[in-house]
Amino acid sequence: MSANNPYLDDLSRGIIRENPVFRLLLGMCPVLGVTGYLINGLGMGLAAAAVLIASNVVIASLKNFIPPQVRIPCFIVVIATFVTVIEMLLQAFQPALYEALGVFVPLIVVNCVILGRAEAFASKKPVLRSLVDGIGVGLGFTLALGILALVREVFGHGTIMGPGPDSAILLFGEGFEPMALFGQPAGAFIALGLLLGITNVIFKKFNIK
Amino acid sequence: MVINGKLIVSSSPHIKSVESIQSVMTDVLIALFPAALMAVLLFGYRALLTIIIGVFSAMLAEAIWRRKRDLFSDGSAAVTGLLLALILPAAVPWWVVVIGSFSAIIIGKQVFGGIGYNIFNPALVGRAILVVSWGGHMAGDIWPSPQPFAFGYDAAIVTGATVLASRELAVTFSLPEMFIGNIPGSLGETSALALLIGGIWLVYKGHIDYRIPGGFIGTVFILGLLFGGGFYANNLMTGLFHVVAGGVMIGAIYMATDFVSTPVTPVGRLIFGIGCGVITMLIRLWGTLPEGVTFGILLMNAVTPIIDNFTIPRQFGGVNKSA
Amino acid sequence: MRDVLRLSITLALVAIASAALLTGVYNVTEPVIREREERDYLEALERFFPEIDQFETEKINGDTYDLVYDQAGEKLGVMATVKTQGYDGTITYNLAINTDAEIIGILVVSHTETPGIGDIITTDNFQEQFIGKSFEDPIEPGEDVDIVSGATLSTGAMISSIRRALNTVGENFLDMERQAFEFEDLDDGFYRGTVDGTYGPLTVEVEFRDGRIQTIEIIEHNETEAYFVDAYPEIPQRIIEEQKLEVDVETGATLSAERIVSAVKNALEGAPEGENGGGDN
Amino acid sequence: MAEPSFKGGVHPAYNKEATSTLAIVKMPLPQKVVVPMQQHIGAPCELLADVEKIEKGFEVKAGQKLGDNKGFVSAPVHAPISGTVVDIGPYNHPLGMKINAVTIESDGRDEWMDNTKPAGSLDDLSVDEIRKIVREAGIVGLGGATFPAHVKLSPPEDKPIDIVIINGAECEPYLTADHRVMLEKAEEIIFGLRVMMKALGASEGIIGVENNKPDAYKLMERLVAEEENISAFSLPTKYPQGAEKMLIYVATGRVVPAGALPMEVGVVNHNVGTAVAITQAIREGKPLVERVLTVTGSGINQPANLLVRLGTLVSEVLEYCGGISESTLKLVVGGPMMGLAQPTADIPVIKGTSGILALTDEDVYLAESSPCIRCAKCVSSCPMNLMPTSIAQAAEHGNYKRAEELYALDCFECGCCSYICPSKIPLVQWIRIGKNEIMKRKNK
Repeated sequence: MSANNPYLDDLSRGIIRENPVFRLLLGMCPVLGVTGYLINGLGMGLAAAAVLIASNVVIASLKNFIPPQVRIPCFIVVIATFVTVIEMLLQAFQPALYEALGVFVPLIVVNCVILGRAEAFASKKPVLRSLVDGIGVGLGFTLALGILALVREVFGHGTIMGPGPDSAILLFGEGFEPMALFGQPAGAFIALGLLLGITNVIFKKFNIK
Repeated sequence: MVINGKLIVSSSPHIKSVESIQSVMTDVLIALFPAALMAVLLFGYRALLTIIIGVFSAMLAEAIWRRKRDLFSDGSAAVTGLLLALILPAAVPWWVVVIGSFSAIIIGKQVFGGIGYNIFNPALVGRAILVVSWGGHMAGDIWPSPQPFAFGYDAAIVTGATVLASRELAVTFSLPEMFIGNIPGSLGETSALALLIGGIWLVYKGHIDYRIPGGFIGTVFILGLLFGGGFYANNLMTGLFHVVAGGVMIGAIYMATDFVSTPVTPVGRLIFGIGCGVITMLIRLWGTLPEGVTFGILLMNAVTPIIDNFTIPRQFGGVNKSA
Repeated sequence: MRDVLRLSITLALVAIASAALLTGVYNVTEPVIREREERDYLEALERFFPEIDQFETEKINGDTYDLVYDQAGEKLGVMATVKTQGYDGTITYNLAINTDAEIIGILVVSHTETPGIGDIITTDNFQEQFIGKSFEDPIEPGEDVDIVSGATLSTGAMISSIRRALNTVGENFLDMERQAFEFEDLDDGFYRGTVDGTYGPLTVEVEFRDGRIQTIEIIEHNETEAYFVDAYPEIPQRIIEEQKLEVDVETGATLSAERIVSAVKNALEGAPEGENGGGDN
Repeated sequence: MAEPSFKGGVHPAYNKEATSTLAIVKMPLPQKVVVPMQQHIGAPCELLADVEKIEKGFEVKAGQKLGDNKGFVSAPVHAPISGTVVDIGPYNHPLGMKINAVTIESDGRDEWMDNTKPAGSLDDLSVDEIRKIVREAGIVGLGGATFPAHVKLSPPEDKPIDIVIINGAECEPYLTADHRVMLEKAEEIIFGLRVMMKALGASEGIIGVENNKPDAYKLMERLVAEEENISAFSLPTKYPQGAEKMLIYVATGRVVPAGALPMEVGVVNHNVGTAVAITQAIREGKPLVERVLTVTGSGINQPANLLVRLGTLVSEVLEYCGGISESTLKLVVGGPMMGLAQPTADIPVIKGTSGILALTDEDVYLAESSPCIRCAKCVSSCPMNLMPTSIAQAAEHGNYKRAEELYALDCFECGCCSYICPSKIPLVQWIRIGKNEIMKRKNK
C-alpha cells in the first residue's frame, strides 16, 4: 500500500486491512443485532460512522487539553454526546430507520470501534488524519454491516431494500420460501461466521496482511 | 544376502486391523438399512426419494467441499445424509432435503475441520437448521401417517399428530404397533424394531458402546415410569411408551453414539447417555416441545469435552490420586 | 490538589460543552419530532376512521382514549393509546376500535423491544391476528391469538393490554356488558374443571349446593408459585363472596387468576361428579 | 464359568500356522558373530580388560565372558562360539543405533571353556549360589524384555515372593518359538521353575499357556500332575496376554500397582526360554549363548523355528531360511506388535530376539492416517485402561504435562491402540515420543 501517503493509508486501512468487523471483530453487538435488512445495516453503519468521525475529530482537537487521567471519561462523554445527537436527528428526520435500529443507536456509545479509535488513534494523531481515519473505519464498518445485512436479507427474507411492502424488492418471486434461519439472531452468527471464513480465504489469496 | 528395494522402518505395531473409517461407516450404513427399509415400507415412495436425495446430496456436498471426485470417500457423508433423511418427515420437499444435507456437511462438519473435528452431530445440526428455517415443512406436531406396503401413496396427504404431542392419540396405538413403527413420525424413527436390529449389529461389531444407548434408553424408561404422567395403562407401559415413541431409539442408537461428538471414556459415555435421556425427558414432560431428543443430544454434544476431562479412567493398577 | 482541580475542571468543561450541544440539538429536533408524532397520529386516525370530524379525549387508568365522531356527531369508534410494560421498557401503541367493539387497527408508536425478537409485535403477522377481534372474543393465548415463543414477554404484554383496553372501551364508551355466567339452576354436587396453563393443567373442584358456590378447591396446578400465591386463595374467595364469575382479576398474577376463573367456569359448565367429589383427593 | 480375562486387548490374526508345527532346528555354526555389549536392560557391559588389551586376533572359546558390569542390574555377555576376535567397535544393533560390539570369526571347532560343567544337584545349591550361577551365565528375560534374570530372583527382604509364573502365553502373532520350546523342552522348563522357586522361596509355581496352544498346555498339565505346588494354567487367547501385569492378573487375580514391579504383589514371572536357560546353566554350566527364535512372515521362503547362537547376523539367519522375497516391506526383529522394524539385515541376533519377521504387503496394512474420529476403540482396547488417543493428541501438540496427567508413563507400548485404530493413527509412536519427553523433563 502507499506508505508514502499517510492519508490514503489511513483511509484504506480502516476499510480493508483493519476492517473493524471482518478483521478485528469489534463492535459485534450491532453487527449481529440490526443486520436483518440491508437498509437497517447500512443505516446503523452510517450512524456509527457519523459518530466515529465526529468524535475522532473532536478528540483529536482536544487531545492536548485533556489530561491523560481523565481521558476515558472525556472520550465517553464526547461519544455519548454525538450518539445522542444522532439519535435525536434520526428520530426527527428518519423515523423509520430510528424505529428499526431501536436500542442499538444508544448502544453505539459502548461500541468498542469508536472508543478504540479514539484511544488508539485520535488521541495521538493530528486532526486531519483522525478525520480520514474516522471516515475509513466508518466506511469499513458500514461496508461490513451492509454485506452481512445483504446476505441475511437475501437468504432470510428473499428481498432487498426491505422491510415493508413499499420498498422491498422480491428477488425470487412470491413462491420463494426464504431460509428463516438467516433472518433470526442465531442465523446472524452463522452468517457472520461464514463471511469471516470467506474473507479470510480472500485475504489469504491476495496476501493482504 | 540381497534385499531388494527399501525396507520400511516405522514404529510398532507392524500389523494393523483391516478396519478403517470406511469399513466402520459401511457397517453403520448396513445397520441403518432395516430402518431405511421400514421407512420405505411404511411411508412409500416419498420415503425412498427423501433417502436417496439425502444420501446423494450429502456425499455431493462433501465431495465438492473437499474437491475430491471420490463420491463415497470414507463413507461418513453417506451416513450423515442417511441419518438426516431418516429424521425428516416423509413429505418434505426435495430442496429442503438438499439444503439440509449441505448444511449438515458444511456447517455441521466441514467448517469445524472435517471428519473428526465437528463438535455437534452433523445430521442433527442439519435438522436443527431446517427446523428453524422451514418449520412448516418440518412438520412439528403433525407428521405424515404411515400406510404400510402402499408404495405409491403420497405421504404428504395423510397426517396425524405424533403420539408424543397428543395423549389422546397416544392411547389409540398399542405398544407393539409403536414398536413395529406403524405410527406417525419421521421416516426412520418410528420403527423401534428395525432400529434395534441395527443397533444390536453395531454393538456386535464393536462400533458403538452399549453404555450410551443403554444409559439413554434406560434413563428415558425410568423417568417415563416415574414421571410419565401415567396416562397409559400403567406406569411400566408409560415408561415403555416413552422409549418406543418419538426419536429416542434412533437418537440413542445412531445419533448419541456418533463417534466424534461423544465422550471416549467408558464412564463418560454412560454419563453422556444418561444426560441425553434426562434432557429429553425434561423437555418432553415439562418443556413446551413434544420431543426433546434433538436438543438432548446437541446439548450433551456441547459438554462432551468437559465430560471427557472429568472421567479420565484410572490406569490398570492405579490408585486414587487424592488418596 | 491542584491536579484534582484541573481534572475536575476539564471534565466539567467537556460535560458543559456536551450539554450545550445537546440542548441545541434538542431544541431543533424536539418540535420536529412532536409535530411528526401528532401528524402520524392524525394520519392514523384518518386511516382507521375515514369519516372523522372531531374527537374528544378521555383518560382512564393512565391510557388515553379518543372518542371519534363524524360530521353528524355520530360516534365512529374509539382510538386508544395504550402503554404497557414490555420486555424492555414501555410499549406505546394505538388501538382503533369501532362501535361494534371490534379492533380495526393496531399501530405501535414506540417501543424498545429487542430487535429481531421482541419487535415482532410491530409486524403485520402478529398484529393481524387481532384485527376483527371484538369485545366478545376471549383474546386468550392459545385460544384465538398466539404468543410467539422466544418473545413471550413482549407478545404476552401486548395480548393482555389489548384485552384490557378493549374491555375498557367496551364497558365505558360503548355500553357493552359481559354476559354474566348463570348458574343458579345447576344441580347440587361437586364439579371439576381443567384449563391448560403455561406449564401444565390447572384443575379445580367446585362444590355447588343450594344455588350457591360453596367451596372452590385447587386440585392441581402448574403455575409459577410466586405468582400463584397472589391469585389463590383470593380469587376463589371473591367468587364465593360475590357469587359470580365476573370478578376483577387485576392481581399481581393476572394469568393465574384468569385461569382459576375459567377453570371454575369449565367446571360448572360440565356435569357434577357425584355428591362426594372425585374421591381421590 | 467365564474365563478370567483382563480388560481391553485385541485379537489380531495370529498367523502362527506356518511355524507352529515345525520342530526347532539347530542352525549350523555361523561364520562370524557380533556380540554387542548391551543385550539387556540395565547398565551396558564393559569389555573385560584382557579382551580389550589384546584386541584383534585374540582367540576366544565358546562361553568365555567378554564383557560385564559391576552394576547389579546388568548381565555379562559371553562369546557364543570359539574363534578369533576380528573387530571391536560400534556395530549395528537391533535398537537402531550402533553399539560397541565384539566381532568373532568362527574357527569352526566350537570349543568350550574348561569351566563349562554342571553345577551339581539342585538340592545342594544354596540360594546365593543359584543367583550367582544365573548372573554369571548372563541370563536375561528371553521374552523380549531382557531384564536380567538374577535381579528378579533377588527380591528385597521386605517383598516376599510366593508365586512364580512361567510365561508361556506367547501372545505376539507369528511367533512360535516359545510354543516349540514348551513342546520340546518341557521338562527343562519345569526344572527351571523349580530352581526359581527355590531361589525365591516361593510356594507356588504356575505355568501359563495361552489356550491357542492346546498341545503345549496338555503336555504341561500331564508333566506337572505329579509335581508338588506346580500347576498349569490355561490362559485365554488375547493380545497382550503375555504382558506381565496382564498375565499376573489373569493367573492369580493380583493387580500389580501402576508403576510398580510384580514383586510388589509377591509374584515373579519368567519366560519359558529363561527357564530353559537357567536349567542349562545349572545342569551344564553353559552361559546364555544361544536362543530359539522364529523366522517367519510371508516374505520368508522357508519359515522355521531355529536354535541360533547369539550374535549371528540376521542376514545369515535369513539366508539359512532361503532368503526373503522381493516384496518384503518390513524386516522386524521381535513380534509384529512390539518388535522393531529394521533398515538392514546386518544386525546381530541378541538375547531378546524372539523372532525375525519379513513382512510383505500381505501382513502389513499400509494406509495414510486420517484424523481421529474419536471412536474410542483404542480406549476400550487398552489393557492398561488408558486413553491412547488423548495421550497421543497431547504429545502431538507438545502438551507433555497433559500426557503425563493421562498416565502416559503407564503405557507399555503393547500396540493394541495402533492396531485397532480405524484412522490408522500411529498412536504408540506419539505416546512413545510423549514418554521420552516426560522422562527427559523428569531427569533434568
